[in-house]
Amino acid sequence: MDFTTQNCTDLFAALAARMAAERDALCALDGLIGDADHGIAMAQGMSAAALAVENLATLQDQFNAAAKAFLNAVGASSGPLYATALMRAAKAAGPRAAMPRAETPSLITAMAEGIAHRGKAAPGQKTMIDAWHPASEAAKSGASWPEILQAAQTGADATAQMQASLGRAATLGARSLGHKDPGAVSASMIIAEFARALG
Amino acid sequence: MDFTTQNCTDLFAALAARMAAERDALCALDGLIGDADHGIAMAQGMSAAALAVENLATLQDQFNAAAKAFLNAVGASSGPLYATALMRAAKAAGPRAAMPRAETPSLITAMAEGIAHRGKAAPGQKTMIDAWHPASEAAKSGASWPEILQAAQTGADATAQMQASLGRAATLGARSLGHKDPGAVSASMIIAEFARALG
Amino acid sequence: MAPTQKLINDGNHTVDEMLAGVLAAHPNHLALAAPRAVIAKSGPRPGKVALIIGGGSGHEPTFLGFVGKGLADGCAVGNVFASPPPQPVVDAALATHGGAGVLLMYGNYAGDVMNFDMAAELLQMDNVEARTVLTTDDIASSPNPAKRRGVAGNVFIFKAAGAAADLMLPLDEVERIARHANARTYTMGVALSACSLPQTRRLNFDLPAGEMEIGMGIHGEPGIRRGPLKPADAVVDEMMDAILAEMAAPAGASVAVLVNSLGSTPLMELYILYARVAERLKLAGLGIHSSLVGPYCTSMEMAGASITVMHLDDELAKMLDHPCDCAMFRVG
Amino acid sequence: MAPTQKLINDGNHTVDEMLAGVLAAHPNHLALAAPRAVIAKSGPRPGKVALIIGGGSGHEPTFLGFVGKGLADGCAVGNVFASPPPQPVVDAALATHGGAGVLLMYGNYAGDVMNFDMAAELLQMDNVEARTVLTTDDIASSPNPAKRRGVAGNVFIFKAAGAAADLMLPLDEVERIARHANARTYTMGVALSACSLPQTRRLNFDLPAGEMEIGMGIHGEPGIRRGPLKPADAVVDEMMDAILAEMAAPAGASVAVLVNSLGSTPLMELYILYARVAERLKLAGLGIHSSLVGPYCTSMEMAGASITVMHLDDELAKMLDHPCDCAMFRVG
Ligand SMILES: Nc1ncnc2c1ncn2[C@@H]1O[C@H](COP(=O)(O)OP(=O)(O)O)[C@@H](O)[C@H]1O
Ligand SMILES: Nc1ncnc2c1ncn2[C@@H]1O[C@H](COP(=O)(O)OP(=O)(O)O)[C@@H](O)[C@H]1O
Ligand SMILES: [Mg+2]
Ligand SMILES: [Mg+2]
Ligand SMILES: [Mg+2]
Ligand SMILES: [Mg+2]
Repeated sequence: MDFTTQNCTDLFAALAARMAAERDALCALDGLIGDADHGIAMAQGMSAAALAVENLATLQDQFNAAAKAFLNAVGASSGPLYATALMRAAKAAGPRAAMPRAETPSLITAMAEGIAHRGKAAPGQKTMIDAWHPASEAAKSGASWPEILQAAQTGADATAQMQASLGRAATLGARSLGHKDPGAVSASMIIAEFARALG
Repeated sequence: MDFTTQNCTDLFAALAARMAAERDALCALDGLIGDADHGIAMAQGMSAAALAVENLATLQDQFNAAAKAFLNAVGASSGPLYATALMRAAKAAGPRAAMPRAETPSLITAMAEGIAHRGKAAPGQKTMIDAWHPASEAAKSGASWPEILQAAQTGADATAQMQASLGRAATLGARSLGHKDPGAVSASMIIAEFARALG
Repeated sequence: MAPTQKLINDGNHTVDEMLAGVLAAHPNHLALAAPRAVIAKSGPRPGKVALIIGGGSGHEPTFLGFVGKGLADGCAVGNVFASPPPQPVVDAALATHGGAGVLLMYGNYAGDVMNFDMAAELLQMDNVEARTVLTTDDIASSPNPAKRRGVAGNVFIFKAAGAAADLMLPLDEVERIARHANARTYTMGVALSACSLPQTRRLNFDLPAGEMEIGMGIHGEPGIRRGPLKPADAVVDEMMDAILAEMAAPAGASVAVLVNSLGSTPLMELYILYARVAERLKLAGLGIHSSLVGPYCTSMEMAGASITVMHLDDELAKMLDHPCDCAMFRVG
Repeated sequence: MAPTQKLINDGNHTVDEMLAGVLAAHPNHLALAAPRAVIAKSGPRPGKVALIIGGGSGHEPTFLGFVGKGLADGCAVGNVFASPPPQPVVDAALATHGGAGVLLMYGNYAGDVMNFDMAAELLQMDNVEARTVLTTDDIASSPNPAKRRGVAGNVFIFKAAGAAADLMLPLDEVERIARHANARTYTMGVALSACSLPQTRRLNFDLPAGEMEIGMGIHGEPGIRRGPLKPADAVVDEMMDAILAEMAAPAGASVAVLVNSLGSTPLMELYILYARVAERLKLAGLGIHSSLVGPYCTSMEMAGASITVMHLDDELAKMLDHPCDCAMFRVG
């Protein structure tokens, strides 16, 4: 069973619902080491993306539309990062109305590369890359969706032990220790929705 | 034993100490129906007055100096009211270094008249007049200091049942019911110090 | 209850320390004529009516921020939420009057009335003609206009009187314009939090979350009633209903608007309120001549806002547009 | 925890409703070129470098209050505490540029860097030369000047760049002056309370009574450390020690000063701080060329203050004194 444009629409609806549900928790996480708005950005971005992907002919168009809608609704750090991620996913999905499920882990790899390209963060700096990068590595190595998700979650959890060297939390120095990076946490939630939809 | 300038200096020291001790409680009372500063005004005013009365030759000079010092330190409503009260007390005490104790209740009458003159309040409007007026009536009728004080306290307590028609609390209408007027409460404290010093 | 958080040194010295900072920050605008008597460096001149304003501290930029050429010549600075005593009023007046009389303007509060009346008597004794105009713009504070408090509308009312004086009009005229400005200025406010005096650092009243005080003054006195905190548009509508009813201006009339922060309500919220105020004025067929949005008359850190509408005529519009250059307020 | 008290309608629409109010209140100063792209009614003209500023909302009057003749030509308005996306930056630039290039200026935050860089790329694709100068005045945010955040010093830095552009200097010169202004501007802040986002109405951090955050930014990010709330003079001394050490200006040099409220800290407290700042500058042998005291760069209702000192030379002094006429800020 392929991953179709309808499945893609459903995926973004699920992402929007998940981010709306997690909004306040993500804001609270961001409040500990950042500016307390990450949940708002993710909820707004995914809600705009979910609207944008409806009734488009190809997966590529859908991911591109999602990228643009997310960016314009959000700005912030998450906007350019997820817009770039989604544009890379669009390229990976290509101009087709469906893609084989077995290929879908490549979307994670593409997204991770987009985020790394845009944000220039390396693993270990306490950013969403710390969830996206291990997930991408797992995807590249042919891991299953549950394994990809596991990699993302382990990566997100590990950010609690990292001292931030990028983004708002960098100023905090050692005070950022003990708190998970909100962007890494939301990344693992997003990857969880991908896993549920595509796995 | 006459009421001497030294007694007068001690009286103002006691007034200053009492107002300092009651400052926050009077502010809290004022906060319920006014602007929460009555204790500050009374403490500042009496502390300035206590400094001003030191080393003066006559009771008249002392009360006049107290009046001026209170007014300049405070302004507010209490400033003109107590300045006028104290100037009337100065007149009643006269240019002498001591006055017979039996005459001292006339100070209360003089002060009450000064306050009524300056503030143009009538009894029942929920102001300090509701303590000063009954105290003055008692003083005029030859009552003892404990009786004068009792009249002031009964008057101050009764303000809880009054609806304010003057001063800041007037705007509150029925919401001023149930709370004592801070100026009436501080008045009964002042009269208590007079009673202790002169009785 | 823990003391409120303030950046102060000693609660008993906040006013004098603030004053030192104001004078240091505005050396081109302000000078001290005597303790607590601030005067304008330019503005006062022979033949000009001197406008002296004043009141308690804690409302900054009201009052001392409005001292300057084209507005007030001097200001008497009281303790926090306390009328100044007569002396600084007298000192400011004597230092600035130009032989054409003095107009004393202040908000209608028992304390201010007594202290300024004493000041006026002292000035008369010095053979300086002193008149008094009280501001009474707070429509929530009494059904009787004469008994109302003066609140944020002061800005417009003082401005009109200051312009009249700067135009070298005689005392009668300055007084007339001041009274006219006051009669046409309508304010209502709401508070979303209490404030605290620097000496006690205790909130001056309890306001449970989810509630607001309606008809709030500028000293943390309770308002006329307490109600649930409503959406901004509903709050504006309640205030504008009352203001428009009082003002009873015919369609086509022109107004000046002030959306004022009582302290900690930020510009974002004020502009949200302003958007609805502008809609309501448009619906009423009224034109907006000019607007002010910001903290103009505050109660230290109180949260809340007030709306002031001044019903203009040509004369008042001219007075508002007249240039002024004050330490904390400029026009033209 | 009860929701914080705000005068808003819907937390998701505060920015757009604020913007509607701002445009309604300042029709002579501001217009909308496109959604979230505010431009100056006068100022932009052929041959002039366009200065486009922007950033998240919630800092008002920063950024959109500084749009006007002599300062910024346009502003991109982000969500609360969130960089605007590239589009409004591009829209504001295209609507105002005069063929002499565009300078984009904003505070150094990861999100702003990414969004404004994308905007600059889009402008280059439209054959509009776009340069970028980041503000990095917050000395508490990193030992490395290039990694510092941009905070209240923006006011001075944007002002200098805006004056250079208004003087019709070429893009190279405007950029040079902007960088020079940034390099000479030093800010440090403290917070006495948290703030809350309109969508969540939850305080963004816990600050126990009696404590303060030192080295606070303008988004409610925690500062560099937490310490006991000290008397105002001690707080100023800690900030001024750091600023003076960084600035290393020789005695006799001249500075501009901004004592800024982060939101709910009232003027009374700011002037108390200012008094000590002025003393410290005098002790250091530095002359005060000009001062600003008030809420210039806020974090909504956060309590706290920042001190900015700009080390002037003749060029920067001239740029600060150059007239500007913005919706919420005027000079000259
Ligand atoms: N350069 C970067 N590369 C990757 N992720 C980043 C980068 N900068 C920030 N982030 C991520 O963005 C998250 C914050 O996003 P958000 O709160 O929406 O934006 P903002 O920081 O603008 O408030 C951080 O938790 C971090 O995971
Ligand atoms: N006209 C008046 N006559 C008598 N007492 C008055 C009058 N107006 C106010 N008061 C008294 O003043 C008290 C308030 O004093 P205070 O708090 O020091 O001044 P303010 O009202 O200026 O803040 C009131 O509680 C009341 O007793
Ligand atoms: Mg954030
Ligand atoms: Mg009081
Ligand atoms: Mg008072
Ligand atoms: Mg943000």
